Amino acid sequence: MKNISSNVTDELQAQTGVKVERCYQCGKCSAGCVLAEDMDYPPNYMIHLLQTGTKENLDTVLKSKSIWLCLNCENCVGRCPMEIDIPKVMDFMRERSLKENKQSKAAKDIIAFHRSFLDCIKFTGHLYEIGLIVGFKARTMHLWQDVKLAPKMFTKGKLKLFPEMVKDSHNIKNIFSKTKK
Amino acid sequence: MKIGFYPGCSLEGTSREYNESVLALGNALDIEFEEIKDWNCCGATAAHSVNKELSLSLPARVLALAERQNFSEIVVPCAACYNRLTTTQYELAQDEEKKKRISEIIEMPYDGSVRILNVLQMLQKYAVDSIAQKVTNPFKHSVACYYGCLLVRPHKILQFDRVEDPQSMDTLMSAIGANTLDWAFKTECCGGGLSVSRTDIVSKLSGNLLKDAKDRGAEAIIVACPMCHSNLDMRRPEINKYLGEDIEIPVLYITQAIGLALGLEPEKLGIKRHFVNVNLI
Amino acid sequence: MSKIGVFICHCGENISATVDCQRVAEELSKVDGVAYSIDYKYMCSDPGQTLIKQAIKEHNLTGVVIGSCSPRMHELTFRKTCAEAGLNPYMCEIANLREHCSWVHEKGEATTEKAISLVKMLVEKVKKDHPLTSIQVPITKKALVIGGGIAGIQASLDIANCGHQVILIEKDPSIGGHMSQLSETFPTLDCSQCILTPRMVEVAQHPNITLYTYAELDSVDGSIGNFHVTIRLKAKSVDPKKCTGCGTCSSKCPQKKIPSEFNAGLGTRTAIYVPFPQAVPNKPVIDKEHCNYYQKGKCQLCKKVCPTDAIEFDKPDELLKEDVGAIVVTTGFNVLKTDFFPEYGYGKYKDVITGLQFERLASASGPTLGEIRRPSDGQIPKKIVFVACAGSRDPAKGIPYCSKICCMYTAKHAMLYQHKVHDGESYVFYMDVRAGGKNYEEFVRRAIEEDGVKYVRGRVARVYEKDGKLIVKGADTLLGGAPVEIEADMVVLATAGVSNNGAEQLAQKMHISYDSYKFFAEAHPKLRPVETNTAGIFLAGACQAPKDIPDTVSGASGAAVKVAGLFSQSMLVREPLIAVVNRCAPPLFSTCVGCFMCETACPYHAIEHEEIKNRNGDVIKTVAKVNPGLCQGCGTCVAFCRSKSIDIQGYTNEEMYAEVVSLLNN
Amino acid sequence: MDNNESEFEPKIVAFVCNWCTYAGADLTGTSRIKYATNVKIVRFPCTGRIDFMLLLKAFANGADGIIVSGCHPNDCHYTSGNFHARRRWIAFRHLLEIIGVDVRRIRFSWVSAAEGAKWGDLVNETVANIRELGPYTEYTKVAQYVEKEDNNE
Ligand SMILES: Cc1cc2nc3c(=O)[nH]c(=O)nc-3n(C[C@H](O)[C@H](O)[C@H](O)COP(=O)(O)OP(=O)(O)OC[C@H]3O[C@@H](n4cnc5c(N)ncnc54)[C@H](O)[C@@H]3O)c2cc1C
Ligand SMILES: Cc1cc2nc3c(=O)[nH]c(=O)nc-3n(C[C@H](O)[C@H](O)[C@H](O)COP(=O)(O)OP(=O)(O)OC[C@H]3O[C@@H](n4cnc5c(N)ncnc54)[C@H](O)[C@@H]3O)c2cc1C
Ligand code: SF4
Ligand code: SF4
Ligand code: SF4
Ligand code: SF4
Ligand code: SF4
Ligand code: SF4
Ligand code: SF4
Ligand code: SF4
Repeated sequence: MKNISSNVTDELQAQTGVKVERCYQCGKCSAGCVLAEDMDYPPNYMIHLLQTGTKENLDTVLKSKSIWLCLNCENCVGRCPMEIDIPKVMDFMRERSLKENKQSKAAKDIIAFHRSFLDCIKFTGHLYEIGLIVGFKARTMHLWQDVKLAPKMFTKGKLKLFPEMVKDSHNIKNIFSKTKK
Repeated sequence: MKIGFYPGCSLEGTSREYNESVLALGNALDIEFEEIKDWNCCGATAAHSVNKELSLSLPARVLALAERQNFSEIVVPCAACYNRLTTTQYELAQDEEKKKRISEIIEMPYDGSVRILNVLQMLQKYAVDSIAQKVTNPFKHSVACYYGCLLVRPHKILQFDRVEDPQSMDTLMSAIGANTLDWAFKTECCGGGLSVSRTDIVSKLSGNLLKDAKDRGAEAIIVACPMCHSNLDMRRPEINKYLGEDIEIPVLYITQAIGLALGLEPEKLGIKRHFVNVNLI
Repeated sequence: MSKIGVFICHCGENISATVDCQRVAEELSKVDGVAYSIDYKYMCSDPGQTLIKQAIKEHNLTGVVIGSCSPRMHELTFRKTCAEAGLNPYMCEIANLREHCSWVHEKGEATTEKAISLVKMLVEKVKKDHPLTSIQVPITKKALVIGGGIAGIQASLDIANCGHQVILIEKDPSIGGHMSQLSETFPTLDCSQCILTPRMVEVAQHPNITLYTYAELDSVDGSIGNFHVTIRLKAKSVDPKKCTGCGTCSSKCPQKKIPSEFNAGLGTRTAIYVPFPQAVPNKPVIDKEHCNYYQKGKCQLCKKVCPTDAIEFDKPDELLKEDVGAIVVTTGFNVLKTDFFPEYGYGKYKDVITGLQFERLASASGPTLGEIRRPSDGQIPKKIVFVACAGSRDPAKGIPYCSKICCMYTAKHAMLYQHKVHDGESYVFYMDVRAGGKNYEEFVRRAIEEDGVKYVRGRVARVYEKDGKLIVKGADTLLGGAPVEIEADMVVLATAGVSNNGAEQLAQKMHISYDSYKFFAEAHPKLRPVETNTAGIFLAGACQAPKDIPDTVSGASGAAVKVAGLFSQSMLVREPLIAVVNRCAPPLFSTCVGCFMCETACPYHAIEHEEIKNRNGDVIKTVAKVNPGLCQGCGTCVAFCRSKSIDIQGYTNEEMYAEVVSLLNN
Repeated sequence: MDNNESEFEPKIVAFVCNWCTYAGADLTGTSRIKYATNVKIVRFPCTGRIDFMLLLKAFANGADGIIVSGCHPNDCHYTSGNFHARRRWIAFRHLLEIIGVDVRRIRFSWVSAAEGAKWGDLVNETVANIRELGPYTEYTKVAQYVEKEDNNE
């Protein structure tokens, strides 16, 4: 077993304040996580992978579905005796996974959705559902998904044809460019 | 008395009826709202899923704008926005460095002094004592109050209600005559932001909670979050398919339920905009 | 003028191999005030000691310095030698030439030089030394034991059997503590009542024990050997001398729905009550908070029916003053209630119970006569889940420690359940099984292997009720964290053992220390486990930390021996190396300015206030005074006193300066 | 050590508590671990007893360095004496700076009764460090301060 450039857990701690060593593997997080069954590795398992400190296991985490499925519902950290902020770890690992281009194939749609969402905000400053859906479809090629929803939403007045725009769009674009990694 | 108002994106689109009912109720209770000028999206789940700094900057801009308008208090009806804004405020309060950096990114001074209220807190603060007297049509139904995850967690940051088995919505609903049920999924997640990308998961999670509410005799589910609402309402066909049964329990925003009890026009509360027919009136 | 004798020991060759002992003695003889200086092969041998004694007598020595091994080895020996020759033993100092010199340096000039300066240093010190006499404190040979659980019972009996008087006070109406509530006890499964009740009776009948139940400590002052305590005897409203314990009153009392503390809330009792059938004393008290007469001024039914007219409503609490020589604190512990746990329903579900409640269900004297029946509907649970570490090992809940007893009692509970409900299924959710103890691991294995208890390694995240079942959501971490859901009929939480309410106030009253969890702190965790930092106050049992019965009882006997040891002396003799506040002639009386910095610094609360009065009795000045019974001689106060008014005998400023100056000017 | 004639032999006084460090130094002896002869031990009941005027007196009388050592935190024989010593040290540091004593000349340490080897190392390290700092020459300044304080009494 090779050691992780142990600076990944150090970095995790520096950026999120989460010290994975504190987890004593009680499993309470997984016991309460609504998605544990759908994940490839339940939350306590993810933390344990990081605790081992090996490069292989870090990669397993970065390539996992789990990091993309996690809903940040905070059930786990809310009950964790050691107050391990798993959602923060998930955020960190998602960011890292994209950076290293290791994201799970199974998470393609989820990532596409996040990207479309952010694009949408970047250009309008607001969420614009039609833009979001169009973007999402273009990215995933799920062209027919939710087609039935749209007309009904429209008649219920839930879809706008034109996006609201933040007036200071310059400001929003700057925020995006300054936070871009 | 004027309170700052941050509708957030959902209230402009998918959850127009939430916006309508908050405003209508505010009107009936003499709460005056003023919208934050030129607000932007809080970034929701997407931003913090993929970019930490962005996820702090977007809410910080909103808070900075509120400060610019001298609001001491703002109401944020959307639970997701409320959670993002409060978390951002908390995180920046913990870390001067970060605060400086974010202020630089958003190109605005940011202090972090605005008090952020969700709708339940607003009602608790301004209406809970007087509401019972104003009721004209008691809401005589058995309801399951559904808080979802974003209103109560993380408790350390939000400091709102009890984490498990919260009570604030139940208290308000009891005040307008409802029979609030003790059920098991008050704060379990509905599937949140996976609505579009993993509809299967949303169907399952929302389905499980809907089923529990039904089993315990709920006639309506009361929510205070647009995401919960759209998952439970708009995704009903998928949910019912997952459950293999047809559940037709309507989902109401707390502001709609209270509005109805106070005798406001259903029309004005946006009741018609729901996918699942509200058959209680 | 000082006449100092210097004695340099060779220790065979231990010292002389590297230090030129003869030269040391020679050099020292030249020092001012040294009247006699000699080296010798073995100073501690009989001839060596005789040599010292003779020199003291012949040369009228006023002080002695011995250059030898560490004072930790022979200081006492040589002090005794001096005393035998008529020299005050505290006029004898030891220079450490062996451990701090000959053994740690090579042979050579520098080593001998160092030896010379070490001896010179102590010569300068001994010149400043004052004769001291050891402190003698009289001892009141009577002990106070606070808390009548098994710890207090054992300690009382042990002390009483040594022939000393004991006062045992218990805040509840009966002694017995938690052990009286237990069904059967691990690791032997013998019946708790059966082994405890005889001892309770023995306490009540022992001629050397005075038992006060319904009594609490009001205040303490004084110090080891001579504590003055005030005990509050809470009004029982029943005259124990007249009462025969017939029970008529309780059977007639209209207040019948009060949750019984003894049954951990699972049964009820009346307002006039005896907590349990084997109670000692077996006479009722009236619980004023629930009594109709005390609350509403009407009823007195009990008084009407009592055949001996024992009810006395209007008697106030009494305060009793006693002098005791030692105190043993055995106030035990408590367990968290189920309402402490949000994730398990905030105490909302009737069939989620604590381990202590399970003890009552399993006990033949309990509300179900020993049948395991669930509280909600009296059904026998067919599936039962035990949750270990409930609240313990949970920093987020403020209890990071392990409660130590729950692994064992959970195994016991599961085992008892399987013995009583043959077709039942039991699950234990655990994180680790801590079964360190004689026959403990074997006991747990028996539960698993022979009684079929299923152990699942994981913590339970949530319990909720649905359709009369309790849905328990756990995970199996040995399967990677796979979620496990059990539909149980009853859930038993092994809730954390915590300190008693009011433990902090009690500790403050007695000036004993407590840890951050408000358990009382021992003087040393390993070597003084039943002593506190306050001399004369001892500890035993679960008031120190959650403990099982074997540990509790051995601690109690240990504390009893400490008390008996203290009482075996006619006078308490203590080393005089303690602090004193100076005194001088009027009008100053003392340079002490009464700032009491020393008082805040002293870890032993040994500083008292002394009022200096003039002839008319007016207070002219308040100064510090050291209680010699409490002072341990640490010297912390000395460093704190800005006016240099407090000093420590044997380590005075003058003595220490003399040492330092001498060391550096050689 | 080279027996370099011109090598500076610092005078170092060690203020140690009776229960831990004194016993630890005894153990160094019993284990026959060798160390430099420069350090001489003065025994105190507890580091809490050590009044910092004593340290100043030591400097005033020509000490080149000082060691203060007692029980580890939480092991103090008198529960909290060593904490008090630590706390006072903070205030004392400022005083040292004012009267011009290089704080590196004072070495604080914890040596338990079981740490014989640690005591040996501590002595050797301190001797080496003080040797590097050179002789302490400004003691008249400290002496003046000490005298002033003594007269204030
Ligand atoms: C559920 C459960 C099961 C257990 N099973 C076992 C087992 O099978 N085997 C085993 O070895 N151990 C078992 N134990 C542990 C056992 O109960 C304890 O070891 C034992 O009770 C400790 O005795 P104690 O006297 O120190 O404290 P306690 O039993 O708590 O007694 C303390 C006494 O002091 C009194 N008191 C408290 N404060 C004051 C005050 N201020 N003034 C006067 N009186 C006061 C109390 O009223 C009480 O009577 C179990 C514990 C629990 C909770
Ligand atoms: C590796 C290890 C690490 C440990 N670490 C710790 C620790 O960190 N903290 C802690 O609290 N505890 C620790 N312990 C436990 C600790 O050593 C014991 O608790 C302690 O030594 C027990 O003391 P004792 O006097 O009962 O027995 P022992 O230390 O075994 O002493 C018994 C004595 O009796 C003598 N003896 C035996 N038979 C006879 C006979 N027939 N006649 C005359 N004399 C006899 C023996 O020679 C011996 O001197 C550790 C133990 C081990 C093995
Ligand atoms: S609940 Fe916390 S401590 Fe337990 S396994 Fe999960 S992260 Fe680790
Ligand atoms: S935050 Fe993520 S890991 Fe934690 S319980 Fe929710 S979904 Fe599971
Ligand atoms: S007094 Fe100490 S140094 Fe001298 S012979 Fe005895 S043991 Fe050795
Ligand atoms: S009726 Fe009287 S004698 Fe009988 S138990 Fe009650 S108080 Fe005692
Ligand atoms: S007076 Fe009180 S104790 Fe007596 S019978 Fe009435 S309620 Fe019971
Ligand atoms: S004794 Fe066992 S159950 Fe109790 S806290 Fe310790 S590990 Fe947990
Ligand atoms: S002895 Fe010193 S510290 Fe104590 S009160 Fe007197 S002057 Fe103050
Ligand atoms: S020497 Fe220690 S115990 Fe004695 S009075 Fe001073 S500080 Fe207190």
